[in-house]
Amino acid sequence: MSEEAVAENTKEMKKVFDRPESLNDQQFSYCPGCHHGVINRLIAEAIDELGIQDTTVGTAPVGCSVFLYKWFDIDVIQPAHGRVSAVATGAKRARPDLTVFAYQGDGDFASIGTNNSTHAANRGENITTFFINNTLYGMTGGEMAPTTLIGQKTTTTPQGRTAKDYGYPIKMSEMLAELDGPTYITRQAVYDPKRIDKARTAIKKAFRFQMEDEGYSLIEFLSACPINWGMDPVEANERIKKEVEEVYPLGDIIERS
Amino acid sequence: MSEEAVAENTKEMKKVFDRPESLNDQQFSYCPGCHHGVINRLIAEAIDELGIQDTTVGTAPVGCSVFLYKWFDIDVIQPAHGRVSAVATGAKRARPDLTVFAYQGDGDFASIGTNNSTHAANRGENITTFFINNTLYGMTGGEMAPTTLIGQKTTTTPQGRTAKDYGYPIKMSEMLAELDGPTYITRQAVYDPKRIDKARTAIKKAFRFQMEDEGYSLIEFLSACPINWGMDPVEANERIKKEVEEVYPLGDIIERS
Amino acid sequence: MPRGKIEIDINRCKGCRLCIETCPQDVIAFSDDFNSSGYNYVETENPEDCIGCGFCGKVCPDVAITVYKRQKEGV
Amino acid sequence: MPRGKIEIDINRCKGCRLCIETCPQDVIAFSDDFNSSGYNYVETENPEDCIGCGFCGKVCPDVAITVYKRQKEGV
Amino acid sequence: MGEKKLMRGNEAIAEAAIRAGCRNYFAYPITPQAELLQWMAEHMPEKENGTFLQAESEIGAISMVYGAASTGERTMTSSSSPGISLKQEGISYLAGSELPAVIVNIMRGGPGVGNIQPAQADYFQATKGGGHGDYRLIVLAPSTVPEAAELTFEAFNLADEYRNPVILLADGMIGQMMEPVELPSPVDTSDLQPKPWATTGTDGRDSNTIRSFAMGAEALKSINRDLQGKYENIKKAETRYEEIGVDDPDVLLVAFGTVARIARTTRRLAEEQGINLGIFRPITLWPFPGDRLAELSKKVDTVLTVEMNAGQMVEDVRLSVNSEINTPFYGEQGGVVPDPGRILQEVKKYV
Amino acid sequence: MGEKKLMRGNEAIAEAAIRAGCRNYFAYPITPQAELLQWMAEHMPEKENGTFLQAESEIGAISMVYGAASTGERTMTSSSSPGISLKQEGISYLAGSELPAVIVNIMRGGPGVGNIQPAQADYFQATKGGGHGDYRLIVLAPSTVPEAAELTFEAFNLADEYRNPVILLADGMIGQMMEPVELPSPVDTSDLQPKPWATTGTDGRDSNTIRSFAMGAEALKSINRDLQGKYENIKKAETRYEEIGVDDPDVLLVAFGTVARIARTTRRLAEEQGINLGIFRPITLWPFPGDRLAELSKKVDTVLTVEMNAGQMVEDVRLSVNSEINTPFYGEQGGVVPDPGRILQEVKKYV
Amino acid sequence: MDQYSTIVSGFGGQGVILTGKIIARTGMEEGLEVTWLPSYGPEMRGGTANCTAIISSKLIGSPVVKEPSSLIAFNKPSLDKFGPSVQQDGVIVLNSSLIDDFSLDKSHKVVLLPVNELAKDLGNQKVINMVALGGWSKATGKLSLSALKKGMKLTLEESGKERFVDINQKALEKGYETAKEGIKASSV
Amino acid sequence: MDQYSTIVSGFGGQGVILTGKIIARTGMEEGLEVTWLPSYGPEMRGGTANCTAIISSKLIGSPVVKEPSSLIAFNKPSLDKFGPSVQQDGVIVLNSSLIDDFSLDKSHKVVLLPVNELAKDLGNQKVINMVALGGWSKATGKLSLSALKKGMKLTLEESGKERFVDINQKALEKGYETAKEGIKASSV
Ligand SMILES: Cc1ncc(C[n+]2csc(CCOP(=O)(O)OP(=O)(O)O)c2C)c(N)n1
Ligand SMILES: Cc1ncc(C[n+]2csc(CCOP(=O)(O)OP(=O)(O)O)c2C)c(N)n1
Ligand code: SF4
Ligand code: SF4
Ligand code: SF4
Ligand code: SF4
Ligand code: SF4
Ligand code: SF4
Ligand SMILES: [Mg+2]
Ligand SMILES: [Mg+2]
Repeated sequence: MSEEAVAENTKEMKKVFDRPESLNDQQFSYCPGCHHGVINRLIAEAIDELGIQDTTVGTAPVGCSVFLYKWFDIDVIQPAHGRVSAVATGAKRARPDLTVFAYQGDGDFASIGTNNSTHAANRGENITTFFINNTLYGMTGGEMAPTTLIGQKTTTTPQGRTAKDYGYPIKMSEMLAELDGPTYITRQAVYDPKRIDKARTAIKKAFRFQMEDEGYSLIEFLSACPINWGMDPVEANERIKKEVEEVYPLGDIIERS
Repeated sequence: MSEEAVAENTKEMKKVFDRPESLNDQQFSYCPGCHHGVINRLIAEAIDELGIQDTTVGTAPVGCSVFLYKWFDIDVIQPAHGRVSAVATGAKRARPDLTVFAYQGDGDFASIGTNNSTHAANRGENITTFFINNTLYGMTGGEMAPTTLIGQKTTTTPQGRTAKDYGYPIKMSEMLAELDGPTYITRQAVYDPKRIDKARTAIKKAFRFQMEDEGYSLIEFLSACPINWGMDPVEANERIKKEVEEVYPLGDIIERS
Repeated sequence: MPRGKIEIDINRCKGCRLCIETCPQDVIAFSDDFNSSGYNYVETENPEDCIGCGFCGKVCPDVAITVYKRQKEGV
Repeated sequence: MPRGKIEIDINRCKGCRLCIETCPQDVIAFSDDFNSSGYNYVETENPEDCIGCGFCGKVCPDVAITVYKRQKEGV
Repeated sequence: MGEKKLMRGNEAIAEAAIRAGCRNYFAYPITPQAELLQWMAEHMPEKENGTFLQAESEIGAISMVYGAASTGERTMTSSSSPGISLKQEGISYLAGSELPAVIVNIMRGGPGVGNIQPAQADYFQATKGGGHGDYRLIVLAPSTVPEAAELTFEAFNLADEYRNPVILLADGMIGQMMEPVELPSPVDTSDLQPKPWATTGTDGRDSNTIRSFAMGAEALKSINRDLQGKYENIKKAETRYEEIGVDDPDVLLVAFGTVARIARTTRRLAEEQGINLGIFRPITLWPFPGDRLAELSKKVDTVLTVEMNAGQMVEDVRLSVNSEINTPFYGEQGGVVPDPGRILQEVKKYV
Repeated sequence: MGEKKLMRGNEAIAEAAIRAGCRNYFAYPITPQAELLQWMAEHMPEKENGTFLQAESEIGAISMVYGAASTGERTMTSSSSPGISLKQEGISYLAGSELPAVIVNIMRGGPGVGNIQPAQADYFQATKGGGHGDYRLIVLAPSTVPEAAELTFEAFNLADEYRNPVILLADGMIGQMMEPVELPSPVDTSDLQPKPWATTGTDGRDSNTIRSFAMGAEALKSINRDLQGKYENIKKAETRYEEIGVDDPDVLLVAFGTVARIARTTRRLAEEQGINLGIFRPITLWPFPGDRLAELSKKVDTVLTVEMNAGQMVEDVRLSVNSEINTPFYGEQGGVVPDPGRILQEVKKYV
Repeated sequence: MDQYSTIVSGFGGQGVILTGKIIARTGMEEGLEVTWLPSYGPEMRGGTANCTAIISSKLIGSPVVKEPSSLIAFNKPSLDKFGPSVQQDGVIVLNSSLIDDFSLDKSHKVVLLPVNELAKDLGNQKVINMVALGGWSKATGKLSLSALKKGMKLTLEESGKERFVDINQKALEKGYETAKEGIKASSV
Repeated sequence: MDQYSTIVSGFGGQGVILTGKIIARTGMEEGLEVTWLPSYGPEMRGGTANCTAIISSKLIGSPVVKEPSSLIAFNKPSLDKFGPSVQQDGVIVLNSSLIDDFSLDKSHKVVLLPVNELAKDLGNQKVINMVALGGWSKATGKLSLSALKKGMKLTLEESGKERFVDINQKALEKGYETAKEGIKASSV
C-alpha cells in the first residue's frame, strides 16, 4: 500500500499501539522471535506510563541484552556480568530519588550473580529487578544455566542436563521468597497478548513499589530463546507453555506491602 | 587429688567421656565458652564412631576456626574465605571415595560464600556442610553478618541492626530447603547436654548420607560467641535459647533420602 | 471499511512469524522478499480484515508494528 | 564411694563456667588459681557427689574433662 | 585543619574520606583494615545522605562503588590484600568506564591467606594492573598516618579530576598504628564540580551511559588510545615524591610507605657512622617518579631499593636508572618489618 | 602423536589437557573460550572418573580447582580476561599453597567488558602477579594451535614438577582459529608420580594440610623464602624461547603469541626489501628469557617490541637489555590485530 | 603454492563457517599448511558472519589478511565490506541471486552464481554454500573439485553429518559446472 | 627528648592496649612526636596482647622497636618475650602479683608492683594497668604523673568513659607512690 493511502486510511483511525517513547529508534539485535525484545518494550511502556523516563536509571549487563543502553532512551549503567544487583544497590543508595532497575539474564542473576542477587533481595533494596529466564546462556553460545530444565540439551550438556551431575533447575523466585526482605516477587511470561498484558501490569506494580519506597521487587520472565533451543519462535512459545511453566509456574509468589 | 589417687579410684571405673581420636592433642584457640570447640569435638566424635578418620578430608577456611587443621588429626584443606563449598565440591568430584566435609562460619557460608554455598546445595553435591551461625563475624572483630538479629549491636551496627538499612537475618537453611538439591537440612544447638546429643546424631546422619551417596547435607549450628556478644558464656547460652532460636528455630527442615 | 489497520516496518521485521500466528483475523503473511538484513519479512495480506485488536503489535519482539483502530462514533 | 569421677586438664580449661552450670551435682567450682594462659580454671569441689553423667564433658568447649563412671555389677 | 587528634591510620583514612565529601562507602570486613569499616559504620550515618553499607563480599562492595560512582557521587571501598584481589575485575571495569572512585588497600602478608601482618607485596597488582586489560590506577603510598589522611583527601580530588580510580596503598602498620593527625577541613559537597557524564536520570538532556564495552576492535582501540592519552597527562602532572638528603649521598635508598619511614631511622644511624644516606620516596607509585630518580641516580654508584616484598618496585627503579648504576635490592617478606639497623647493614655493603 | 586433525585452538587445548591426564575440569562460559567448555562437556564424561563441571562462576571454578588439586589429581580451568581477573584471589591461594593446576586465559580486549576480539593485555597480570602477595606463575605463550596443544600438555608436567600453577596465555585468535594439530599421545594416569603431600585421607600416615596460611611473620617469611627459592630454580631450568634469523639481524623484534606468528610474515616482507629482521619469541613469559635476550641484543642497535597491548612485555625487554640499546615499542589495542605490513613500517624506522 | 587466502562471508545460516572449514580441511588433506579463522561475537545474533581460510605450501604467518586472494560473498553487505580489498586479479564468487547491482574498482575475476536458484534446483536451500564453493574451485584452480569433495566428505563425517554428503557433492559439482560459463571480469 | 619507647604486654583484658594509648596521648599533649602500634590478630582470641608506644622530640622513624627503652609486663609470658630485649639501663615494670620468679641478664631498673593486690585495694581489678602506668611514670620520669592523669582523662573522655576517670586517677597515684619504694636493680 502506498504511503498516501495509509495516511488517508488512518485519518479516522487512532494509533492504539506504537513504539514507546523510552525506546530509541534503534533496531534490536536479538534473534527473530526472542522475548528479550518484548520485555524491553514492556519496560519502556511502563516507564512511559509512569512518567519516569527522566528519573530512571537502568542497569543491564552483558548477555544478549548487552546493547540495552542503545535501545532505551534513559540513563543506563552496564555492570560486569552478575554484578547488576550490587551495582543497582550502589546507584540507588547514592541517589534514592532515582528509580533504578536491574535487568538480568538467568546466567547473570542466578549463576554468577547469586550472591549479589540474594543479598540485595534480603536487604530489601528499594530497586526493581527484571530477571530474564531463558533456561540458558544466550549470549555465549547456549550453555547450561542453573535454570536449564532436566533433560534439556545445551552446548555444555550435550546429552541433556542430568540432576545427578549438574543439579536441578533453580527456582530463584521461590527461593528468594523465603527471605524476609522482598516486597513483591512474581513470575510472568510473554508468549501471548493476555500474558503480555499481565506482565505489563506486574512491571508497573513493581516500579510503583519502588516509587513508594516499599522495597525490593523481582519479576522473573520465562523467556524464549528460539535460536539456542533449536526451535522456531512459535515452537519456542509452545515449549514455554508446555515444559517451562511446568517447572516454573506463573503467577505472584509474594506481595507484602 | 594426686595422680595416684585418681588412678586408684578409676580402677573400677570406665572412661565414659574422653577426647576423640580424631582430635590432636592441641589446645583450641577459641575464647572461653565458644561453641566452635563443642562442634569441633562432636564432628571428631562422629568421625571416630563412623571409622572414617583415614578417609575423611575436611575443608575449613579462615574465621575463628582458622586452625582447624591443627586440631583435627585428618587431612584438611584451607580454602579462601567463602569458597569452602566450591573447594569441597572440587575435592569430592576428584575423589568421590573420600568423605568430604565443609566447615563454614556464617560470614563464610551466608555472606561472601552465598553463591558457592547455594549452588553446591542446588547441585546436591555429595558433601556434608557444617554451618556455624554465631550471628556475626567472630574472627575479624565482631562485625554484622547477614545472620545478625534485628537490633543486635555489632562493631558495624553500633546502633543495632535495622532491617531498613541492612536487611533481615538470613535464614539460609530455610532458603536452601526450597531447592530440590539438598537431601538433609537441619538446625541444631549445643548449649546443653540434650541438644549436644541431638547435634551429634545429626552429624552422624549427615555423614552417613554422604557415605551412602545420598547427596548434600547441611547442619546449621546456632553457636555462641560470648566475646563478641559481650556476654559471659552462660549468658550467651541463654541468649541462644531466648533470642536466637526465636528467629532460627531448631529442628530438621528437610530430609529426603 | 476495515475496523483496524497496521503498519509494518519491514526493515525491523525479522520474520519470526509470531504476529502471523497471533492475529485472529489472518491479516498478516510472509512476503516473498527479504529485507536488507536478510530476513523474510511479513506484510499485510488481508488488510481489510484487520480489527485493530493490537495483538500483533503486542507480540512483536521487534516493535515493528504500529496499530490503528477506527474510533467509535462520538469519540 | 562416688558413682563417677572426672579429671580436669587445668591447662586446657578456660574457666568458661559452663561445666559448673551444667553439673547436676555441683561437683565443679572455680579454683583460686590461674593457669599458665592466665585463666581462672575450675576444679572438682565435691568429687564424692559425681555421678559420672558426663554432662560436664559434653558441654566443655575445650575438651578439658575426662569422665569416668562406675560400672554396674556384672559388666 | 587545626584540631590535632591521636588516630589510628584506619580511622584517619575513614575520617579524611568523609571530610573529602565521600558519602557512599561500601566494604567488607578484613584484618588489618576492620577499623575503617567500624569508623564508617559509626560516623557515616551522622552525615546527610551518608551511606555506610557492609556489602555481602568484596565483589559486592566494588560493584556498589561502581553503581554509586556512576551517579557521580564520591565513593570509596577499602580492604586488604585478598579482598583487593577479589576486586580486580571490578577495578578494571571502573578504569575502563572512567569512573572516579577511591580504593584503599591496607596490605598484609601473602600470597593466599598469608597472615595479617604488614607487607608491601601488592605493588605490582596496584601499579601494573592486577585486573585485565591496559589500565592504570593512580597509586598513592602514604608513609605516616597524617599523610594517609592527607592523601585520602587528595585521592578524591584526583579521582574526580581524571575520572579515574585511585588506590591508596598502605600496609597493616599504617592502618593499625596511631599518630597525631591534623585532619583536613570538611568540604561542602554542594561545592563539588558537577559531573555531566553521570547517570542521574536524563532530565531533558541526552541519555548517558556508563560502560566499558565497545564491540568493534577499532572502537575499543580508540577508547584505549584515549585512556593512554589521559595516563600520559597524569604522568606529567601528578608525579609525587619526597627527597631526603639527596644532595650528595653516598648511597641512594629508594623506599615507599612504611619502609621509607623506617629508613629515616636508618639514615640517622648511618649519619652516626659518617655515612650520608639519601632517601628517595615515591609518593605516587603510579605514575612512578622515574625521571627524577634518573636524575638523582647520576650522583651515586648505588641505588638501593628496600621493600617489604620480594622485589617489586625495584623493577621500576631499574627501568628508570641507567643500567650502569648498581641497583641492589633488600626485602623482607611475610609481615616481617625491616629493622633500621638491618637496612644499614645493606647500605654499608655499598659504601 | 601421529594423527593430524584440523582443530580450533580451544578444542586442541581441551583435548591436549585430557591427554595429559586432566580428569577434573571446572569452568564458566565466556567468549572467546566457550568451545573449550563445550569440548570438555562432550569428552570428559567419556573418560573414567572424568569430571566436567560448569561452575556457578569463575570463582567457583578456580575454587573447585583448588579442591581437586588438593587431592593431587590433575585439574584445569579456563576463561578469558574478565573471568581471569575474578580468579586472582584463587590463583594467589593456589600459588601460596603450592598446588599444581593449569589455568588457560584466552585473552580478549579490555579493560572492563572490552570486547571479545584478541588481545595480549593481560601480560602484566599473568607475569607479575594479578593477585596479592609475592608469587609467580609459570606463563606459557603459544603462537600456533599445535603449540597451544603441546604447551598445554607440558603445562601439567611443569605444574606437577614444581607444585606451581601454570597459566597458558593465549588470545582469542589462537582460541578461535583452526590449524592442523598432531596431538600428543594420552598418558596413562596411573603412571603419574604419586603426590604424598595431597589430602587424600590419612590412611595411616600423618595428616596433610593444604593451606597458604602462616600466622607468625617469621613463619610466613620462611614460606616466602622457599617460594622464591623454587622460583629461582624454575628460572634456571625452564626458560624457553624461539629465535628466528638472529645471527646478524638489522633489527631484533621481540613478540610473543599471535604477534610473533604475524611477525614471521613481516620478516618475509622485510626480506623482500633486503632487511634482515630477527625475531625473538619468549615462550615462557615467566620466567622471561632475559639472559638470552641480553646476549642477542648485543648484536643490534634496536630491539623492537610489538604487542597487542599498550606496552607490557616491553618492560621485561628493557629490564633485560643494556640501557644504551634502543628499545622502542609498537602496539595495537582493543582487539586490533597488528598487520604484518604495519609492523614492517615500524621496523623500517630503525634500519 | 604461495599463500592463498579466501574470505567467505554472508548472513548467519548461509553456511559461511562450514565453507571456510572445508577449504582448510581440504588443503590439509592435500598436504598444505592451512589456517582458518572465523569472525565471532555478538554480531552473530541475526547478523552477518565471515571467516578466512588460508592454504599455503609454506608456514603461514598471520591468519588474518587485509587483502584476500579471493572472496565468496553470499550477500550485498559482504561484497561491500570485503570486495574492495580483494587483491588485483583475485577471484570473487558472488551470489547473484541476492546481489544484483554492484561495481568493483580493481580487475577481478568475478564469478556470478545464482546460488539460491541453483540450490533450489537441487531441492535443498541449505547447499547454496557448496554451490558457491564449486564455483570457487573452478575459478581459482587452487583446490580441485575432487579434492574438495573429499574434504567436504571428511568434514561432514567428522561432525556426524554423513547423510548430507551426497547432496553437497551434487552442489559442488553444480557450482563447478555453472562457473565454467559464469566467470567474468570486473567491473560488470 | 630522644626517642623513648615502651612495650606494654599482658593477657587480653589486662588493659594493655589502653595503657599504651595513654602514653602516646599524653606525649602528644606534651607536644612530643608519638606513635603507638598494637600487636593484632587472631592471637587476640584468649591470648596475649602487646603494644608499643614511642614518644620523642624528633620525628619518629620506625614505630617498631627491637630494643625498647622500657617494658610494662603484666604476666610471665610477656616478661619472657620482651624482657631480654629491653635496653641496657632500661626500665621494666612488672606485675609481681603474677610474676614471682624471673631473672634478667642486663642491668635494668626493675619495678616490682603487685598490681592485682593494689587494684583490689582500690576496689577495682580493672585498673591494674593504671597502677602499673603510675609506676612507669615514677621509674622512667619521661611523663609526669600529672601529665599522665591529664592524658588518661582525655583518652577516657574521647571514648565516652568519663565515669572511670576518678578511679583510674587513684590507680595512677597508687602506682606512682608504691613505685617509690619498689624500684630495684636487675637481677633480683
Ligand atoms: C566475568 C564474566 N564471565 C563470563 C562472561 C561471559 N558472558 C557474557 S554474557 C554471559 C551469560 C549470558 O547468559 P544470561 O545472563 O542468561 O543472558 P542471556 O544472554 O541468556 O540473555 C556470559 C557467561 C563475562 N562477560 N564476564
Ligand atoms: C577475601 C577475604 N575477605 C575477608 C577476609 C577476612 N575474614 C576472615 S574470617 C572472616 C569472617 C569470619 O566470620 P565467620 O565466617 O562468621 O566465622 P567466625 O569467625 O564467626 O566463626 C572474614 C571477613 C578474608 N580472610 N578474606
Ligand atoms: S540467543 Fe536467544 S536470548 Fe539471545 S538474542 Fe538470540 S534468541 Fe534471544
Ligand atoms: S570470637 Fe566468638 S566465635 Fe570467635 S573464638 Fe571467640 S567466642 Fe568463638
Ligand atoms: S491488529 Fe489484530 S487483527 Fe489487525 S493485524 Fe494485528 S492482530 Fe491482526
Ligand atoms: S512479529 Fe514482528 S518481527 Fe515477527 S514476523 Fe511479525 S512483524 Fe516481523
Ligand atoms: S560427670 Fe556429671 S556429676 Fe560428675 S562432674 Fe560431670 S556433670 Fe557433674
Ligand atoms: S567447661 Fe571446660 S573450659 Fe569451661 S570451665 Fe569447665 S572445664 Fe573449664
Ligand atoms: Mg539466559
Ligand atoms: Mg560467624
